[in-house]
Amino acid sequence: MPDASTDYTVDELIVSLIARDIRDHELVQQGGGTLLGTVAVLLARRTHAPNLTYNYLTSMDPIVTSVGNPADSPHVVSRTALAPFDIADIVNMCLRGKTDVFSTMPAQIDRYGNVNASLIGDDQQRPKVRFPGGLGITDWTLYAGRVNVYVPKHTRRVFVEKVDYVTGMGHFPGGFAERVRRGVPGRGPRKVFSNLAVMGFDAETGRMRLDSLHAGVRLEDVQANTGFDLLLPADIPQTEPPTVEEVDLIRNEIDPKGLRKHRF
Amino acid sequence: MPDASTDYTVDELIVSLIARDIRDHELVQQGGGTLLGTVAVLLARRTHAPNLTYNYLTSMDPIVTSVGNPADSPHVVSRTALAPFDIADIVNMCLRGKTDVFSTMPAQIDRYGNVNASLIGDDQQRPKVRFPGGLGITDWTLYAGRVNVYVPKHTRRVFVEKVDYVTGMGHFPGGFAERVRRGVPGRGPRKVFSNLAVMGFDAETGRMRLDSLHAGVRLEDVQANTGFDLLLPADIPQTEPPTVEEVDLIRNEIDPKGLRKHRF
Amino acid sequence: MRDKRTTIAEAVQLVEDGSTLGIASPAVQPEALISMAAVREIARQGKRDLTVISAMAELESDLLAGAGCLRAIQFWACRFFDLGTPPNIRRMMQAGEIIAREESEFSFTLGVLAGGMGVEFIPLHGYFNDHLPHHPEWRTFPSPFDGKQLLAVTAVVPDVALIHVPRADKFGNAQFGETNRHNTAARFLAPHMVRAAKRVILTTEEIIDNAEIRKTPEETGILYHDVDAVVHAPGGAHPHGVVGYYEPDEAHIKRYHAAAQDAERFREYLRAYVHAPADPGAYRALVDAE
Amino acid sequence: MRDKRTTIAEAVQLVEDGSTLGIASPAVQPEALISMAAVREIARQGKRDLTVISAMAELESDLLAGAGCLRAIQFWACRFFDLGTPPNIRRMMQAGEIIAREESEFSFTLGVLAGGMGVEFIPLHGYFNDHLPHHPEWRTFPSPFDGKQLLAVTAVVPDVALIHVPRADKFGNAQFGETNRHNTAARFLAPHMVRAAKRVILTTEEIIDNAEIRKTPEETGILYHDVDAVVHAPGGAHPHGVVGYYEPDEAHIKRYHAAAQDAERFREYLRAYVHAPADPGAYRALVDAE
Repeated sequence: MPDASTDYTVDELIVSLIARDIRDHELVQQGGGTLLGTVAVLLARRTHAPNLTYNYLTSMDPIVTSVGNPADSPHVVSRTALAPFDIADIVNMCLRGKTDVFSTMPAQIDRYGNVNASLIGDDQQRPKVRFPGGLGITDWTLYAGRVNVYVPKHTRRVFVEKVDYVTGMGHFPGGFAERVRRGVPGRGPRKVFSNLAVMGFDAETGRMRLDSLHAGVRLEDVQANTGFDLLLPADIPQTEPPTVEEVDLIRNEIDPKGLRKHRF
Repeated sequence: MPDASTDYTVDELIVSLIARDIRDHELVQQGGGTLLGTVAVLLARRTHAPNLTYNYLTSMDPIVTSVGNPADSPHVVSRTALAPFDIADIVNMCLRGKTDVFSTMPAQIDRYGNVNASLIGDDQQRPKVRFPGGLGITDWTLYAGRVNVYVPKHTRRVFVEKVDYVTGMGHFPGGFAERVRRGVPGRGPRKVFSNLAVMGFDAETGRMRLDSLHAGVRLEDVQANTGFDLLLPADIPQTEPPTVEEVDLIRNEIDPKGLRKHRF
Repeated sequence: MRDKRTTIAEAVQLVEDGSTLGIASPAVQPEALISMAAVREIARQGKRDLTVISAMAELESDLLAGAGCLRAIQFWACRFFDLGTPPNIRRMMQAGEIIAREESEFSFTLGVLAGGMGVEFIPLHGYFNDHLPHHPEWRTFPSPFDGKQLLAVTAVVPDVALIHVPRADKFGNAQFGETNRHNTAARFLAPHMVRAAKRVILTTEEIIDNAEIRKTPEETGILYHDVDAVVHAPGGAHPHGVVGYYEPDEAHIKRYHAAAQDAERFREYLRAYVHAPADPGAYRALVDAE
Repeated sequence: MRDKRTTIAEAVQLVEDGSTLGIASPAVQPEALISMAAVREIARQGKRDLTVISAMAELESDLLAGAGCLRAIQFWACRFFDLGTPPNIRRMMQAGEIIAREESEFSFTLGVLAGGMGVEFIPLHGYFNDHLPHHPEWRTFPSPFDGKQLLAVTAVVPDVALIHVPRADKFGNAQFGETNRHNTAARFLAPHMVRAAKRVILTTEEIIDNAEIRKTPEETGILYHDVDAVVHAPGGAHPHGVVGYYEPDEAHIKRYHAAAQDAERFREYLRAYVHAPADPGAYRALVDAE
């Protein structure tokens, strides 16, 4: 067994959790807005998933080993890719079921895993706050194999009873089978990684369920900061920490400038 | 007035008729199977339509001045084109109404201008003769601005009561308006140029009408070789002959090897 | 092919109040095919009630918003580089003054593809989200195969599309140069948006001979028959960059972002950069002198 | 990415009796992306009741017809170079032994586009002709916009697509080389047919390192995730040509055309060129010796 780290930050923990969910040989879709997600992909490739490929903005599987250098910019690394990739390539790859996993950081998420990256407020045409919008979040929650969500600050402003705008579709009341019945190809949200805990979803009801608590976090901390009732398992384990090797790679090789800490 | 030629063959006459129907600045679609059509496009460009453009197989508006030389092959001339053109480019150009005119030589044509390039026989799945098929004839009869048809040998085997297979749609009983009513964008067959006569179509009934007889051809010759009743105008003029200049260009500059005479 | 050269003032007459305006493709720095010259002229002429269709609505849409030209924006993102929602757009949407027709990358792309291909719509399965009520132009219908609900993503057919290119001839045949090679989002969207539109205004860094186009046909991204007006407008992408011609003007972009934070200061910006310069040449002289 | 290299005999096990077979793109001499190596192996293994989907059904479909593998052909043309209808196809269609699913360039292209994009169909307006009754996979339905009749051109989704390329790595990333530049029909159809298919057999002149692919990413036409079997088969397009490797073998094409004129002589051809050579290497040695 690799050594568990005892010296890690929560952003490093979340990178590790996203990375570990990527299996070897999978095809990962990585957006431009979520650098932490990119760090996780690079970590997975350096550890258990050396044969993963990923679509990095405008090219397919460029050779990137770190983030935050001019030499790692999409324009430069695209010259080492398998192929340039345009938006139609991305659409057809995903609609044909080739895209395995995507991660995203929304402004709100509700008990069914619906995510909102569009706006805050009751009136969608006169919102309190207008965000830049969802880009491809809508699409990957519907058409990618699965989606992982991460939340740097677990609060009731993020974990809400009902999102103000469904940018990305979660599960239906009625559970996972309801997606299949309605012809939605993707399996939708799989895990939610916050600074406090890991959450999953219940297959029968589609509702969010607590999976594990991070070290030092109490159940009450999570419940007090969540705007709806989480399903609770009989036993609540502690979240597996990152390994020493993972933390070293993240901190010293992949993201020495700490860009993953944005919004943490 | 330019001098009318008194020394021309029927293929040269038909080239001239197709060419004259092309207006300046029009966009012409030209298939690979009909070299006579290409000769007509090149003639139009050398005479009254210097600003026409044409899609020549896999490139848009290559610089071609003659046919029958290796230097005129589509692969070579495509290097002088405005752009390479693939089948999706052709489809989208035409469906968006940009393609003005096309000419074709079918195996059969009926009174409504339906054309057949597919097969001969009563049973479409067990035909007497299977032809190579229509390629884009179907599409240009539906989506190009208009289509001209030429027939090297005007006989009852070509001009039939009803085509054995509607490869390309003609007019509907009910006339030109019926195409509009059914949402067919193109105006369909405009003229039929045979070795005996020029025919058009009646706007009210969609039926084929005799427009003019070639020099030396009698009405009875046409009627005897047509498998249905042609509408007849009150006066039947003689077909305008090509000019001396046109014949000279066709014969000596554009098609000195006489490739236009295929099937004549 | 006809000579379609004209002035930007003439070209923009093609844009009628109330019409839809297609932005050819998003800026992916340091490259853009965005005709800021046409955008500024539209603002200058005070067009009203426009709907902008822009995959990633950014400075160009924000300028039109702040100038009071817009009724709605159709987009998959509206963001100002890395600085969040564009300031005028944010303020005006939050005041309910501009309609947000947000959609996703896939629906936007399929709509533009349908428009560029000349088909009525493209059917998309399993599309559930809150974009739907904000797109009255879409329809849901049962699949003719299995009866499951499909979304008809209506073909995007802008009344006018705008594009700025490195090189074009007087007929409107245009080549994207280096932009075509790196900006693969532009490579798909720009030609399709241009094809999809009823009318196209093309501004260009250089007007070149048709014979030049024919020397490198494989570089051609837009053909003459899809273009209605050709305007020679060097610097016409500013403050965006055009690869091989000029870099993005980061200082100007910052100045814009600061000015757009409130309506009064933005009126100043418009006076200085949209209304004062008589034409794209005068605008260029102005920003070159800064 | 996984190593997908295998033998042609193994690869062709992916083709089940009764399935549909996509030919990536038509031959436009002197270039082809047609995997004759796979076609010959399919004939050799005696597959039955296949439906070939080939824009311009030519020698490859004719060989499968003559070998008794075919139930139907879906095509926009079936012609043997400049020599009219391919001989076996002509004879067998005239005997009612092979179903002709003729359609047009536009419907075929839109069907392949739909398959490659992953949408159910593309709607086509105003499509009237005699192709319709021969396409039970199509549907007509009222437009959700104006109620006018539309044709749903069903996505082409072959059970297996075949393609022969100049260069590929062991994962299936493939580059078309010169063929991609001149054969613009292939440029569109080939990648879309490959994407559209459920399984893809790729044969290649050369297996190159993945690092070689990454030196010229802009040349890549097919990505590994769309490929199921990679077979090193030099000469695998013969008697078609592959630009930069070999010219079309006109003498062999004439010999084929003569042999296919009657069933008995064609059985001789099959014995000599399909059944006698043990694998693509033996076939190549045979035709090289002629």
